[in-house]
Amino acid sequence: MRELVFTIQKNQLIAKHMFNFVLTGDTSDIMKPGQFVNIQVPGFFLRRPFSVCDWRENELTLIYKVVGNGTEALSKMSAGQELSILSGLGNGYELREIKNPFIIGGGAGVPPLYGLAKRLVEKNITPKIILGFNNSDEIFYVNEFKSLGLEVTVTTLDGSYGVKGLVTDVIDNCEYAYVCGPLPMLKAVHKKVSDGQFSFEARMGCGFGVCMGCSVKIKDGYKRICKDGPVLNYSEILWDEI
Amino acid sequence: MRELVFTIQKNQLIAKHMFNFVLTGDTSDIMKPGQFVNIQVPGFFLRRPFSVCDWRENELTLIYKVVGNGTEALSKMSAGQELSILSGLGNGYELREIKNPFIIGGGAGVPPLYGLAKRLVEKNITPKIILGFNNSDEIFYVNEFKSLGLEVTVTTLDGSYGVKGLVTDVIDNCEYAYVCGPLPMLKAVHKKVSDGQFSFEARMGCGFGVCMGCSVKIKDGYKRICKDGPVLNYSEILWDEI
Amino acid sequence: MIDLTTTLSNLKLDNPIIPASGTFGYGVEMAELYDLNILGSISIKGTTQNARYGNDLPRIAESSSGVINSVGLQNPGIEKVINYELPNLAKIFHKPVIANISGFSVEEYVYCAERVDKISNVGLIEVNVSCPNVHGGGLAFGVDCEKVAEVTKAVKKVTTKPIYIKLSPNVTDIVSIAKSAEQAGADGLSLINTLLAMRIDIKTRKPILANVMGGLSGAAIFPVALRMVYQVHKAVKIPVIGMGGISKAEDVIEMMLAGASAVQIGAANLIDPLICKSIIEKLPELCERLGIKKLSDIIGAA
Amino acid sequence: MIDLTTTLSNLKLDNPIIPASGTFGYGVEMAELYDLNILGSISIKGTTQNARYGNDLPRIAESSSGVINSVGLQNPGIEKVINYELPNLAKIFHKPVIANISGFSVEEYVYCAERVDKISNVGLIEVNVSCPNVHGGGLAFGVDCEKVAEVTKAVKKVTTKPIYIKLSPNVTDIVSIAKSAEQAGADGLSLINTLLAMRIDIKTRKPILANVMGGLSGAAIFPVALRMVYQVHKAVKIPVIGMGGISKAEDVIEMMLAGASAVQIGAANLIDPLICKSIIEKLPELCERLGIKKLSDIIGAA
Ligand SMILES: Cc1cc2nc3c(=O)[nH]c(=O)nc-3n(C[C@H](O)[C@H](O)[C@H](O)COP(=O)(O)OP(=O)(O)OC[C@H]3O[C@@H](n4cnc5c(N)ncnc54)[C@H](O)[C@@H]3O)c2cc1C
Ligand SMILES: Cc1cc2nc3c(=O)[nH]c(=O)nc-3n(C[C@H](O)[C@H](O)[C@H](O)COP(=O)(O)OP(=O)(O)OC[C@H]3O[C@@H](n4cnc5c(N)ncnc54)[C@H](O)[C@@H]3O)c2cc1C
Ligand SMILES: Cc1cc2nc3c(=O)[nH]c(=O)nc-3n(C[C@H](O)[C@H](O)[C@H](O)COP(=O)(O)O)c2cc1C
Ligand SMILES: Cc1cc2nc3c(=O)[nH]c(=O)nc-3n(C[C@H](O)[C@H](O)[C@H](O)COP(=O)(O)O)c2cc1C
Ligand code: FES
Ligand code: FES
Repeated sequence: MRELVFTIQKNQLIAKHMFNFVLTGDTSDIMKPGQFVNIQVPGFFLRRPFSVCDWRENELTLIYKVVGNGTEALSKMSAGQELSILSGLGNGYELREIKNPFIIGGGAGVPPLYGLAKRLVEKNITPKIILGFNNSDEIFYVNEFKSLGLEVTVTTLDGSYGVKGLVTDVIDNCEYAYVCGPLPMLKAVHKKVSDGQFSFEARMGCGFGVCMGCSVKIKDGYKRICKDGPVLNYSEILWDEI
Repeated sequence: MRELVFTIQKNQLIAKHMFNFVLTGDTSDIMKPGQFVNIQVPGFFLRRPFSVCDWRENELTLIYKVVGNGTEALSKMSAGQELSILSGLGNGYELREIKNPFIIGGGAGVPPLYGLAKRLVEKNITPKIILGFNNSDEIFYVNEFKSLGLEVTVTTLDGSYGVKGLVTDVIDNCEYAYVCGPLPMLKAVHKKVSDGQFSFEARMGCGFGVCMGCSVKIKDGYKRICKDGPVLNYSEILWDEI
Repeated sequence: MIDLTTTLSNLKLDNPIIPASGTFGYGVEMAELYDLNILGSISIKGTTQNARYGNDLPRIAESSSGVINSVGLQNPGIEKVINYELPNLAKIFHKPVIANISGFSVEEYVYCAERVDKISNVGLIEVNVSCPNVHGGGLAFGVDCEKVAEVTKAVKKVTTKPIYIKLSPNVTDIVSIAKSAEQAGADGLSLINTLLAMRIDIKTRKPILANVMGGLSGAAIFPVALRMVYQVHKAVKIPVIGMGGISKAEDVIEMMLAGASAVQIGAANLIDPLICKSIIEKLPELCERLGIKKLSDIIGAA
Repeated sequence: MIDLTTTLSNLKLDNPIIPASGTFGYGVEMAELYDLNILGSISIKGTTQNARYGNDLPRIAESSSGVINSVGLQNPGIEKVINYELPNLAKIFHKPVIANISGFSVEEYVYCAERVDKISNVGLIEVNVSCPNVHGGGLAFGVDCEKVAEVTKAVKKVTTKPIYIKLSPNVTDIVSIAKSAEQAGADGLSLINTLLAMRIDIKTRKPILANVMGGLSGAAIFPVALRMVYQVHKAVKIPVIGMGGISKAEDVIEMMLAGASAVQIGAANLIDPLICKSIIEKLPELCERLGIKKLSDIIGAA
């Protein structure tokens, strides 16, 4: 973890309420897909956590959804403006040597899965991608996943694109899944898969493990979503309590 | 009074800690020299009051001294940035038909006197200018006053420029003075002049007369520096209480 | 059409937005900026029996998201308020106003309440019990259950209009004070007043305010105010006017969810004189977005 | 050279900067960022007799210039703190630390105090009396003079190290509580803890925190904290550790002018993990500018 200054390069609406956010800066603290950064949005007290969608030397890509005042303010910022960012937070996904895992994402949970898919492909693993959205207006990054040469199934609640329904309606015979999305989706998905890694959200005080603001009970004690997560293993999660 | 948006045109260091601040925007609420504006500096709760130094259609000039966090932040802003400003506040100087008045200013109190001098000159009045500074590093706008065709006497505390001493050392036979400067200077000057208008400062809550944060006792009741001032008349001021 | 109306005892307001006492003068300055008749009501500057100049300057200090004032109840005294300020306000604001009164003794509260009760454009009397109780040793009336009850009863005896007791937040247990006021006959409660606070000038090494301490208000205190309104609303049956740090339409909704029947806006007026107007204009759209048809339905819904 | 040293009872600190309990864990995460040995001391997360998970999530809400937490004293319990966390911290931080303890009964305070008193790298014991007093009906110990005195006396009896009572700001009269602690034998006082506060989610219409209410801290509360430190310092003879909203070097000076012998920095660590380091680096230059040669000279100078 380090406190760094990044410069906004691009801040572009790519779907309803959804922004593609490209920043220039030192990305050397980011080690794994599924890690996150914590952004100081000017005018707000707490930082805002966002998963790393993708990164390379000196370039960080995030995708965020405007849901409240902080993301609203972020959406009004423009290229050239600087932001204080805590980079390289959280554990991230462990890249397992499983040949045909599923990658299952929903809405604002999709971003980190792109960086994950890319790195799995680099390791010659071919994940099957399932992405769920409310409707066609909210869909993003489907082509980016396809460009990695992957098979992508999209579901929409209203059937306006892809399969009508939930991601769980199209999960078939899944042994291992990398998952990110809203809590109800994570809970539903866990019942359809045998094993996997699930990325969680929590309101955070610090984002680096000192305040206990994000602590959840697991089978063997507790874990801080920000430091010991955000990615937890299928088998350690107390699905009835989380 | 109106709440308006101004755009920074110039923000330039002109003397030690002293910035010349030119803004573009609607100046039609400014009627008299000695009025002030109240600026919302981003990140600060209260607005910051500054006297109008000069104005013309669509252009406002202020001069401010960096003394604390708000003015420090202001000094870091640059051309093109926008500011919320309450314009046209306070009473301003009344332009009296007195042939040879004195204009006496000290430090950060000098700015409004330039706009005043300019408008007196337009009315064919020739004020005698006396400006006091701590030392030569802090001097500004002497040439601007001279360009109006006026005689300017400068005093510095350390004698590094002009006459060594205080403005009061060079006030001679003054019947009427327009004065602006720190409180001790105003008090000292009042003893050397027979009549005049004095501009005061006060910590302000609102700047437009509703909070009573700036109220001072005068001979006949009280006056709000922001609304009934900042310019008070020699004869109404309770010099021992203010 | 979203219904923004709300009710404070027998007073029906077009909307819940009321400028708070001490931050709106007697309306005349603000009337230069907009037609005040869009407001739900106006709470006038706190009035005492005799004219008061208040505390020495400086009376204003700043903090992160807040302002600290030690104005000290400057006001022209009840006679001038009744004979000059209120009739003046009636000319520009054609709805009932809230008369905020203060006192340093029970007798002073009674005197002021009795006088304003007779004024036709006064719709409600707000009794600020945050002044130091000179007879009782200087702590505010509002920090003591018995004193609050005493003032409430005494004021109720001489009035016919709804009496709202304005509570101080500088207490261990706001709920028991609120209940004392209710039991003593208060028709409603206003909360919160300012939090006791101070600042020091690090250059001069002296307190910034001439009075040393003052009252903190503004966005900084919103979550404390919200908590107190929530606690008090749950504990009493009379209406609550919520205030403390409200600075946008969302805050109004939040305060009403906590239990406020109407809200007052204080410090926000000082930095954005158009804030009450902006909020009133924004409320219908916000209600629409939140699925609120009748704003008063959400009072205490949290 | 500016002298930044200061003293808390028999504990001499290189500088007055101490991360506040609950906002710095047990130091290990922060040690990734900088060498902790630049700090004056460290106040560790509040420890109870048994391990506590704390409250349900969400535990964090935000406000203007503030954060509201309802962590609920999550900690691994006194044994693990003594056997694992404190020795671990001793490896990376080579100065005496402040052991912050909490309890829900007088016996629990006594138990924890007695245990930490024997630990060599504990320099001072900070007794947080803001927990709800389960025996006494749920209000915090810290809001009642007698309870504070009782806890103080009981803890003093079983300890040899300096005992600092950490006071709750949610009281009518902080001064009388401070005096009770002093009379009961406290060696010093820490203030303030968080202000009771809450937020409501206007979309779900429910309180944001699962626990409904939580404690407000951060820059928003600075002027309230400063006022309390000022009042308490004037009323007692024992040293005061000042905290509440400190977020820059200037705030440290202001808090010391109000009467703090040292300061703690809480919420600011959460948003800027380097804040304690930045402040320590900035202090000499700031002192220079303000004409301060020996920082401890200004304690209570306002
Ligand atoms: C590890 C992690 C990774 C995330 N990655 C992404 C991402 O890639 N893209 C994306 O669009 N969103 C992501 N989120 C959610 C994102 O952090 C929130 O949407 C954002 O903080 C909302 O800020 P706001 O000011 O607009 O909302 P407000 O509701 O105004 O925020 C108020 C407070 O609540 C917090 N908060 C509100 N919603 C959430 C939430 N869902 N999770 C955590 N804190 C919240 C805010 O951070 C802030 O402290 C992630 C969250 C976490 C914890
Ligand atoms: C009517 C009027 C006209 C002014 N005109 C000018 C001008 O033309 N040029 C100029 O350099 N300065 C002028 N000042 C002073 C200027 O307002 C302050 O220097 C400025 O507010 C300081 O802000 P800060 O954040 O840097 O200081 P801080 O000390 O950090 O400010 C803290 C608070 O105190 C207030 N404050 C601090 N000093 C003063 C002061 N001297 N007067 C009023 N409020 C103060 C601030 O506004 C703020 O609310 C004027 C003041 C008034 C009242
Ligand atoms: C400058 C100022 C003057 C005030 N004067 C009064 C007053 O006379 N009577 C009163 O009951 N409250 C007074 N208050 C308190 C406000 O009415 C309100 O209760 C408090 O400021 C909290 O609301 P806010 O955070 O929106 O300002 C005053 C507040 C300010 C800022
Ligand atoms: C997340 C969090 C956890 C805290 N935990 C404790 C604690 O365990 N014990 C304690 O005495 N104070 C605790 N506090 C209070 C702080 O130590 C401090 O008194 C308070 O936050 C005010 O300082 P600040 O405004 O700098 O944060 C906690 C504060 C926060 C924000
Ligand atoms: S957010 Fe602070 S420990 Fe996780
Ligand atoms: S600053 Fe509010 S009345 Fe003058």
